[in-house]
Order: sequence, then structure tokens, then C-alpha cells
Amino acid sequence: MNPNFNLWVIPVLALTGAAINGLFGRRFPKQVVAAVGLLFTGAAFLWAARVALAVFSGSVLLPHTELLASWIRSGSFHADFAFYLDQLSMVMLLVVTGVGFLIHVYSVGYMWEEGGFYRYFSYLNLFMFFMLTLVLANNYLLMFIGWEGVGLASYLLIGFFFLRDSAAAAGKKAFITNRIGDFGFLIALFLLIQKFGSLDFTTVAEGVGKLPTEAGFGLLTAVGIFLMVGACGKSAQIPLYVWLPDAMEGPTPVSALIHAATMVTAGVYMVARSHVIFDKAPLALAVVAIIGTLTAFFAATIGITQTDIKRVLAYSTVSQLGYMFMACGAAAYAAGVFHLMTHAFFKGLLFLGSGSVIHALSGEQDMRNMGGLRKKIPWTFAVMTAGTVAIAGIPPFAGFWSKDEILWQVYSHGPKILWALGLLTAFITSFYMFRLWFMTFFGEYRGKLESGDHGHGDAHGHGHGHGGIHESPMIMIVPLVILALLSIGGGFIKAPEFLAPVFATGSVHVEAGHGEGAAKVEGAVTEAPESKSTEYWLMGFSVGAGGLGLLLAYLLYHRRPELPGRIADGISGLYRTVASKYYVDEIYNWMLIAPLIDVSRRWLWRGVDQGGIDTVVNDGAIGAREVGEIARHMQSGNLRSYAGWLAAGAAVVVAYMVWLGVR
Amino acid sequence: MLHLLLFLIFGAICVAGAVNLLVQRHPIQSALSLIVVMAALAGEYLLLGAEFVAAVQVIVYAGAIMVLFVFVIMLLNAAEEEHTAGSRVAMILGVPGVTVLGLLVAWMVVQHSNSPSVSPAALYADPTTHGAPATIGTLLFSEFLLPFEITSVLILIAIMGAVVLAQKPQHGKEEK
Amino acid sequence: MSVIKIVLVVVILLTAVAYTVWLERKVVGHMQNRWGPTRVGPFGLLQPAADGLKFILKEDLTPPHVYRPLFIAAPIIAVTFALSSIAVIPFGTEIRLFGLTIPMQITDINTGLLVVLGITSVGVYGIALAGWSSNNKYSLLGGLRASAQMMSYELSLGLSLVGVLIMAGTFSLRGIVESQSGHFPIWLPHWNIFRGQIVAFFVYLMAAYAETNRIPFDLPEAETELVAGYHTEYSAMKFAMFFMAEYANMVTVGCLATLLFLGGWNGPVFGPAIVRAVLPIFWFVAKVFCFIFLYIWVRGTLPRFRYDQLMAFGWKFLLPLALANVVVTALVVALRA
Amino acid sequence: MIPLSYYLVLSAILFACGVTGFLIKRNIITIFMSIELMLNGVNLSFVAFAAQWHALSGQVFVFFVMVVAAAEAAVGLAIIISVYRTRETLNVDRVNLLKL
Repeated sequence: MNPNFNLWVIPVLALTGAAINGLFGRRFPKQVVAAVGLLFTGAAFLWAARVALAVFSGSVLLPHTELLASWIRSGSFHADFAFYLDQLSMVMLLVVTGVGFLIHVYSVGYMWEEGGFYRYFSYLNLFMFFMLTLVLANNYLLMFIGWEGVGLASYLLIGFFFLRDSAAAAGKKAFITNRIGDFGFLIALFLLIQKFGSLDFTTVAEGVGKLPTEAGFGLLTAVGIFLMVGACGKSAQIPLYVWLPDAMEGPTPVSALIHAATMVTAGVYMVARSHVIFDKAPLALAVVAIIGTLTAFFAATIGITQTDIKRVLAYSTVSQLGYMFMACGAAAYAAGVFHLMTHAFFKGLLFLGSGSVIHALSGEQDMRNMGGLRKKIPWTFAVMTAGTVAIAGIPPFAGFWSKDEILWQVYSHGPKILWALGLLTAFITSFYMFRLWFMTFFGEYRGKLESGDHGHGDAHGHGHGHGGIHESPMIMIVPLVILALLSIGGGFIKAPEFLAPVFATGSVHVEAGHGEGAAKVEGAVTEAPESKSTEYWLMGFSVGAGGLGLLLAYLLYHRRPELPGRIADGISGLYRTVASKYYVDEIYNWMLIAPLIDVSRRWLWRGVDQGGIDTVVNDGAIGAREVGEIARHMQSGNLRSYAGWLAAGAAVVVAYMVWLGVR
Repeated sequence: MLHLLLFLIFGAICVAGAVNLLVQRHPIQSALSLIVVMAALAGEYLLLGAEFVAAVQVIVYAGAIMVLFVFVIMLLNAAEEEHTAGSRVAMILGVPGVTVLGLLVAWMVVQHSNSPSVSPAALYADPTTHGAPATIGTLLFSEFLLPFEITSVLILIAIMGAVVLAQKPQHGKEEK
Repeated sequence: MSVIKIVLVVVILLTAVAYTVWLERKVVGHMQNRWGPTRVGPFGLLQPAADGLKFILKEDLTPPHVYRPLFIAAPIIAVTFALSSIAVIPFGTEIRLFGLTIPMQITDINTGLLVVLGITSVGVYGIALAGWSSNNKYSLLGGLRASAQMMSYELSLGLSLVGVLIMAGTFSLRGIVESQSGHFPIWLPHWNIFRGQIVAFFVYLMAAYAETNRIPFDLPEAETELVAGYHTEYSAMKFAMFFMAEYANMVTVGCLATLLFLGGWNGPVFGPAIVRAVLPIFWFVAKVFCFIFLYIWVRGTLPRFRYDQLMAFGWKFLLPLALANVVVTALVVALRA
Repeated sequence: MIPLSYYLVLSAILFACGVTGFLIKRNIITIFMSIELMLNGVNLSFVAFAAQWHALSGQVFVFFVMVVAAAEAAVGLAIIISVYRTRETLNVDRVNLLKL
């Protein structure tokens, strides 16, 4: 019998913080707002850590379920406020609360000068609440609440600077794009209810376990694909990735927390959580793998051409998320979650670091106006270096371990073409990250700001624009350093082994073919058919890809900074296509949005609404008016007349009732 | 037999009072008839074993509500009713309606006149029918606690409403 | 048997009423350095009889333009309700006479207090109707004042009794008195007034003054403003009925105060059997007498309130006080149980 | 022994008298009193049914009716007073401005 951890306390702590700041924060001084925000997230982290210690000490039998309260009971269907703790949610819990807390700390420094300080912390805590609900839920419905809630918090935070049109538009874009994904998710839930009559993870898993592996397109495949649609929306995969780069309109810590470390990985978490379904639906798994790989590759290529520091990181995030889906698609969920974790560390770090850079330059985001910042902001430079190295896959930093794990799993379980694309992506990743690194920190400073001598702790909001380049205050540096340490050492965490029991129920070997999924169930992931030497070869390849990227970036952006321009001119057609993000936004606009608006305007608005609904409503109103014209004579204003009508009516009703009784 | 006689006497007083209420033209006469009806009804309640209800009927209805009516009649110095024909509907529809209603209900009661007969002695002996103050109080504060509390809120609101409504309009304040 | 008792009680009550009037005149006279009635009989003791005779012999005048039926009915209503509430009031324990056990009470019903409350609450109609039927503006104002005042103070009166009811747990007056028998360890009688109901007693006292239209709350018959208030147009026996009703109400209120707060007939009982039998009645009468004396004393001391002061006192001070007393008593009783 | 249907008949008579009063009386106060009469008639049937079904809740219900009646009387009479202040009449036939 497991002890009762009161898991519900963890999300509720965050909610309490959100409520206090949201309801009363307006009147609080900033110090109190910050204290409340940090206190409750910190407490949530400590609570999670307590649970984690109990788990690691082995005194807890996983999975562990806690029922808080009954929620919906309707016939045989029921969904409860219940929390589910296993290795997977444990990892997510620690990542969300830990990284979340660090980013909260960072935000205190970063957002100090901004308006709506209390609003920001309230939203941020609200996000934590929903994310924790999502992670800890024991059924799909509660998970869906968290899922929608993080979408809401994301919307609120992207549009945090709502006075800027672009920010408001980006928020709406994110929300609407997410809705498309949520639609898929909901349909998957409906299918699950229809098939299994329950949304409990355990019940569904049991139900799925009794079904055979589907050879072609069956119910489970449909569920899987719809789940993947949901994941595509939340985790910014092709074709729904378009919102994430725009989401960079939000404050940078938000980009770090929501659009890099936690929320966007919810899709990966959800796929991993539903692995039993995907295990039985190889076709769906293939879809996941293909989408993941394509996303990883295309987003990486776009990343090369971007000049906005945050956009580069955004496309990098999309690309890395693609990696995670690639891993899931190869049924290597543990590897995917492992990458999720390391990615949370280094991408959170990179975003926060970029925030620090932006902060230092008082709001400048264009890398073309940077350069040579190495000396001026040494701390930021150091931690950015750690992050860049980690993401580029240079051993022994965190990104290397997880990425190598993924590539190896894909090589051994999936078609080689996926592996090749993954390797190519690793190379591109390394290239654009070092491109960012060189452009930002090396060479000559190309901006306009004077180099200032302001001390630490003298924080300026960007946009205030006074003073020169300055290092960020300690409150921002400390979280950066902690994340840097995690990025460096995070790869040594034995996450895949820790996670293995969750996914040990059987895995799928996608043999060949993207379409027809002939698959067979094998024992466990770890028993790979390849030999050790193959593994080392592969490791060599990925290290080589990383190194090559570094080398190329060094050549192009440090030694010969004039070369990139010339190359771009040489292949200007291709370059423009990539720089314009393959015109995806334009294509969507032309293919979907414009026809939708057109149809809405011509047919729904003029035809259905004006022609149909309005006519009915208007005619109804006219009819009512005409009837009223006659009936209004009943309303004589005389009290006794009303009483007379009433008495007569009562007589009729009673007479009818008596007649019914007699009959 | 004595009880039946009592019932008939009280009933006759009730009906007479009610009819008198209709016949009299001065509101204070009607009010006094109504007080008589209420007092006689208290007697009926006593015959039905509803001791506490009877007491409260006298205290609240006759002693408070009707005093309020008499007070208002005196305050407004209401004169005898004038005969106006403001509503044909009340006469054409209403009065026949009431007649039909009364006849129907009477017919239904007669149809189902197999209801039991009760004797006050038996009613008082049986704790499930004897409305002693303690029994009623226990019911009010256990089973009907929520309605009880809600009615107290209702009364509070009614008091405030009455004060606001009956207040003399303060023109000076409104202009501010 | 009951008939004898009724006759006896009514006769005693009427005598008491008559001598309360005498007492009042005497006491107030001495307070004002006068002698009060002295001419008729020793110490003017026969004065009430003389007054009664005078009222009966006077011409019964009915002014024109009054509403006759109600004008006549009003004093009857007033005096009837004033006298009838005495029916449920117990004067003492039983006495044994010729082998019969006679309870000192006309009838003991277990909702006695409710009956008293009901009768007194209806008693207001006498005054109100008198005021209305007189067709006189002073009378009407007096009647209006009386009904408003009595309605307002009835609330406080009723609520002040709730504390006692919570302590006693019964509506029976006999039961309430019996709950007050005995004494505390230090020779303090176990009366409700000493058991924390002192606040309730105060509220009751104030409300009782208002209910009986006595000074300082005698606004309905304020001579300086309203001539004689609701009984301006009354004379002779009809006036005497109002007079009797007022004093009978005083006696009733005094009895009620004695029963509810002052321990009723409880008191030291000693001596031979006959004394033992009579002593409780003596204690009861003595307490009622003290109460009535307090009435008269207050009349000789205090001036009349203004009408707005009266209403403000009743609604803004007395009612909250009574409510607070109910809450506190209920809490204490609940916590002790 | 009194048959309970007698009470019901009495209750129905009182109620019908109340309704009739509402219909034929012109004085707003009297109309208001007719409503009280109806409530009293209903109360009687409540108590009668309480006796029939051995359920004291019928009597408890009468209390609620009384409380509501008291509240209604307070508010209603206040309304009557303010109506009288503005219209200077108590005749409902003359208070008929609220119409189309």
C-alpha cells in the first residue's frame, strides 16, 4: 500500500498562486507579487521533489493512483479527479516544476520593468496549474482539461503585450491552430469512450491489451491518428506548426517555459502516455514517425535562414520536437521522453540566454545587429555556449545522449531513410546553432548601442532604451547557471532505464514501408538486434554531423562573414523559399483561410445567416408582433381583468385535469 | 358529536365572515370580518390537533398582519368603496370561472369523500398528528432548517423593501 | 367548580384593578407632596367604589357622526381581552380544600404563554377601533399611535420571552415557574432574573410599558398633544372600560413578569399547614405588587418620550438587544447541554 | 368524528370567497385581504391533510405560508401606501396606467 502523497496539492498550489496574484495582485507591490509567484511554484517543486525522493528510495510501488473526488458519473461512464503517478509522469512532474520554478525566478528579473507584472505571474502560475493537471491526470478527460488550460494560458501569455497588434494576432493564431488539434484529440476521446466506455489510462490500456495488433486501418489506428492530430497542434508539428514561431511575440521567459520546455512537449507526453494504442496500430506509428522526421528536417532548414534570434530558437524547437516524435514513431518512447527532458534543459536555457542577450541590448532581437558580445556579457556567453553545445550534439553534453539514443533507435527499428534525414537534421541543427552563436558573440559589434558600464542588478526593460549593453542581474543569471549545469550533465541521467517499465508492455518494430504497416511485436526496446559496433558507428556519425555543423558555421560566419551572402545570392530562389518558411503561411492562407473566408462571407453569412436564420428570426418577430397587436387588448391595465383571465384559465386547467381523471 | 358541532359552528363563522368580507363596502368592516375568519380558523386548527399553528394563527395573522391592515386603512383614512366598472373581463370571465372552479373542486371532493374521519382526542394522542410546539420546533430546526433560514432572509428583505417603499420621497437628496 | 373559580378570579382581579388605581393616586400624590384621595373612607380607601358608582350613574353619551357599532364594540373588546388573559395565569400551587385538590389557576393548558401572547396581541384592536370609530382626528391619531407602538414593541416582548422559554423548555406557565424553584448555593433564588435573564427582564419591562401604554410610553393618550388620545370621545362606563382594561393589562403584565422572571410563587415556605398553603400565594401577590409599584414609581418619575424616540428606542435598541439575548442564551444552553 | 372532506370543503369555500373578492372588490386593500383569505383557505387544507397523512410537515408548511404572508403584507401595504401617495386613490380601476 502506497502512502498518500496528496498529489492534488501540487497543481492546486500553483492555482492558489495564480488566484492570489490574479485577484489581489493589482494592489500588491511588485516584491509581494514576485514572492507569491515564487513561493507557490517553489512549494510545488518541493512537494514534487518529496514525491520523487519517495519514488527513488523505492518505497513506492508505481504506478500509483490517487483519487481526490468524483467528477462525472453518468451511467457506466465515469471520470474522476484522480492523479496518476508513474515513471513517465514523475519525469514530467520534475521537469515542469523544476524548470518552471527556475523560469519564474528568471522572470522576476526579466519582467521587473514591464507593466502588468502581477498579471504575468498570475498567468504563469495558471499555466503551471494546468500543465501539472495535464501531467498528473489519470484519465484522458482530466488531461484534456489541462491540455485546454495550457492552451489558454499560452494564448494569454503570447498576447501578453496585447497593445501590440502582432502579439494579439499571434495569440489568436496559436489558439485557433491549437483548436484544430484539439478537435482531433476530442474525436480520439469520443472513439475511446465509444469503444472502451472509459477514459482511464489503466482501463483503456487493459481494453487495448485484449485487442490484436491491427494490420491495416482500424479503430485503434484512427484513434492514434486523431491523437497525433491533437499532438501536432499542441507540439507544433507539420502541418500545424505555424503558430509556434509567431508565438515568440510573448515575453521571452514565456517562450522558454511554454514554447520550448513544457507545453509544446505535451503532445510528446500524450503520445508516450498512449503508447499502448500506438503499439497496436503500426500505421499510426508510421504516421507519427514520418511527421516527426519531416518536421525536424524542414524546421531545421528554415532555422538556417532566420535572423531573429528567437525565431531561430523557435524553429529549432519545432525541429527538436520533430525528433521526439521521430523517436515515438520508432516506438522508442523512452528515448523521446529522454530527449524531451534534455531539450527542456537546454532549450529553456537557450531561450532564457537569448532573453538575457535581448535584455542586454535593450530589446534588440536581430542577430545582424549583434556580434562581439562575448566580452560584454560573459555570463550569458558562457551559459549560451553550454546550451549550444548541448543542442548541437557534442559529447558529452546532454543533447548528444538523447539525440544519439533517438538516432540509434530509429536506425535499429525504423526505415533507414528516417535515420538519414535525422542525421542530416542533426548536422543542420549544429550548423544553425553555431551560426547563432558566432553571429551573436563573435566578430564586431554591429549594433548602435554604446557599451555601458552599468553594474549588475541594474535591470532595464527593453524599450526603455537607456544605457548601453549590460549584463543581466543575478536573479536572471542564477537560473541560467543552474540550467547550464543541467544541460551539461543532464545526459547522464538514466532516464531511458528509469522509464523502461512504463513502456515495457511490448513494442513495435516498424519494418518497412510508410504505408502498409507490417509489424510484429517484440520483447523490449532495449534488446536491439544491432551489435555494439554498429552503435558506436552510429555514434560516430552523429558526432561527426555535429562537428561538421560547427566547422561549417565557423567557416561561414567567423572566418569569412561575407560568404553567406554570396552563397545566398547564388541560390537565391531556393534561399528565398526557405527564408520565407517555404511560403507555408501563404499557402495556408491561399488554400484554407481565403476560401474559408470566402465561403463564410458568400454562403454562410449572406446565404445561411442572412437568408435563412435572419429571415426565420425576423419573420418570427414580425409574427409575434402581429399576434401581440391582437393580444395586447387583453392587457387593459386593470388588475381585476387580469384576475378574471387568471380565474378563467385556472377553471379551464382544472376542468381539463378533472376530465383526464374521469376519463 | 360535540366536536362536529364545534366544527360546524366555527365553519359557519368562517363562511359568514368570508361572505361578509365580500359584502361589506368599507375596508375596515372587511378587515374585521377577516379577523373573525382567522380566529374561527384557529378554532378549526385546534380541532385538527394543530395546537401551535392555532396559537400562531392568532398571534401572527390576527395580532400582527391584520393590525397592519387596520393600521394602513386608518392611516390612509380609506373611505367606502366606490362602484366603478373598470373591467368587464372580471365579470364576464372571472366570476363564471370561479363558479366553475368551485363547482369542480366541490365535485371532486364529493367524488372522493371516502376520506377518513378524525376525532380531536385521537389527533392529540398521536404524536404524528399533534402539532405540539416542541414537535413543530424540532421539525423546523432539523428537516426544514434550510427553508427556515431562507424565509428569515426573505423577511429581512421584505422589511428593507417595505421601509424603502413606504419612505417619503426625499426630493432634496435626489437632486444631489 | 370552574365557574366558581372564574367568578372568584374575576372579582379579585377587578378589585385589584380598582385598588391599583387607588394606589397609583395615593403614591403619585405622595411623590408630588400631595395627599391623594382622603375623603371617602379611611385613607380614601372607598374611593374606587365611589368612582365606580359615578361611572355607572353618568349619562352614557354617544357623540354624533361616530361609527356606532364599532364605537360601542371597541371598549368591550378592550376590556374583554384584558380580563380574559388572566384565565391561564397560575397564582400558586394546588391547595387542598375539603378533600379536593384545587389548582390555583382557572385552566392549565400547556401552551399557556402562547394564549396570553395571543390575547394581548389581539387586545390592540380595542384601542385602534376606538380611535377610528370616534371620527375625531385626535382619537384617530391616538389609535394609529397605539397600533404602531404595540406592533413594534410586541416583537421585543415576544423575543424577550424566548430566552426564558429556552431555559424552561415549555410553554406551560406552571412548568416555567416550577423550573425556577430552588436556589443557588448562596441563598440566591433560582429565578430566571438571576439566571442570566436580567437583560431579557429589562427588555420585557420596557416593552411592557409600551404595550400597556404607560408612561413613559403613553403616547396614544398624550394629554398635551391629543387631548385624551383614543378615548377622547368616550365617557361614563365606556370610558371606565378602557380604564379598567389598562389597569387589568398592568396586572396581567405584572403577573407574567412574576411568573417568567421572578420565580412565580416560589419563596420561603414555613409554619403550620394553613400558612404553608397560603404562603406561595402571598409571595406571588407580593411580587406582583412590587412590580405594579415599580410601574407607578416610574410614572411619577419619568417624562414622556417623543414619538420618534419611542420608535427608535424600540426598533434600534430594544429589538437588537432582545435578539442578542436570544442568541446568547441559546448558545449558553447549547454549550451546557 | 369529523370527516376530513368537510375541512376540504370549508377550505374550498374560503378560497373561492377569496378569489371572488379579488374579482369584485375595487378597494386595493380589500383585494389584498382577499388574498390573505385565499392563503387561509389553503392553510386549512394543509392542516387537514397533515392530519390525514400523519405528517406534521403539513403544519410546518403553514408556518412558511404565514411567514410569506407576513412579508407579503409588509411589502404590499408599503406599495399601497406609495400608490396612494402618487395616485391619491385606492380604487384599482383607477390605477390602470400600465398598459399598451
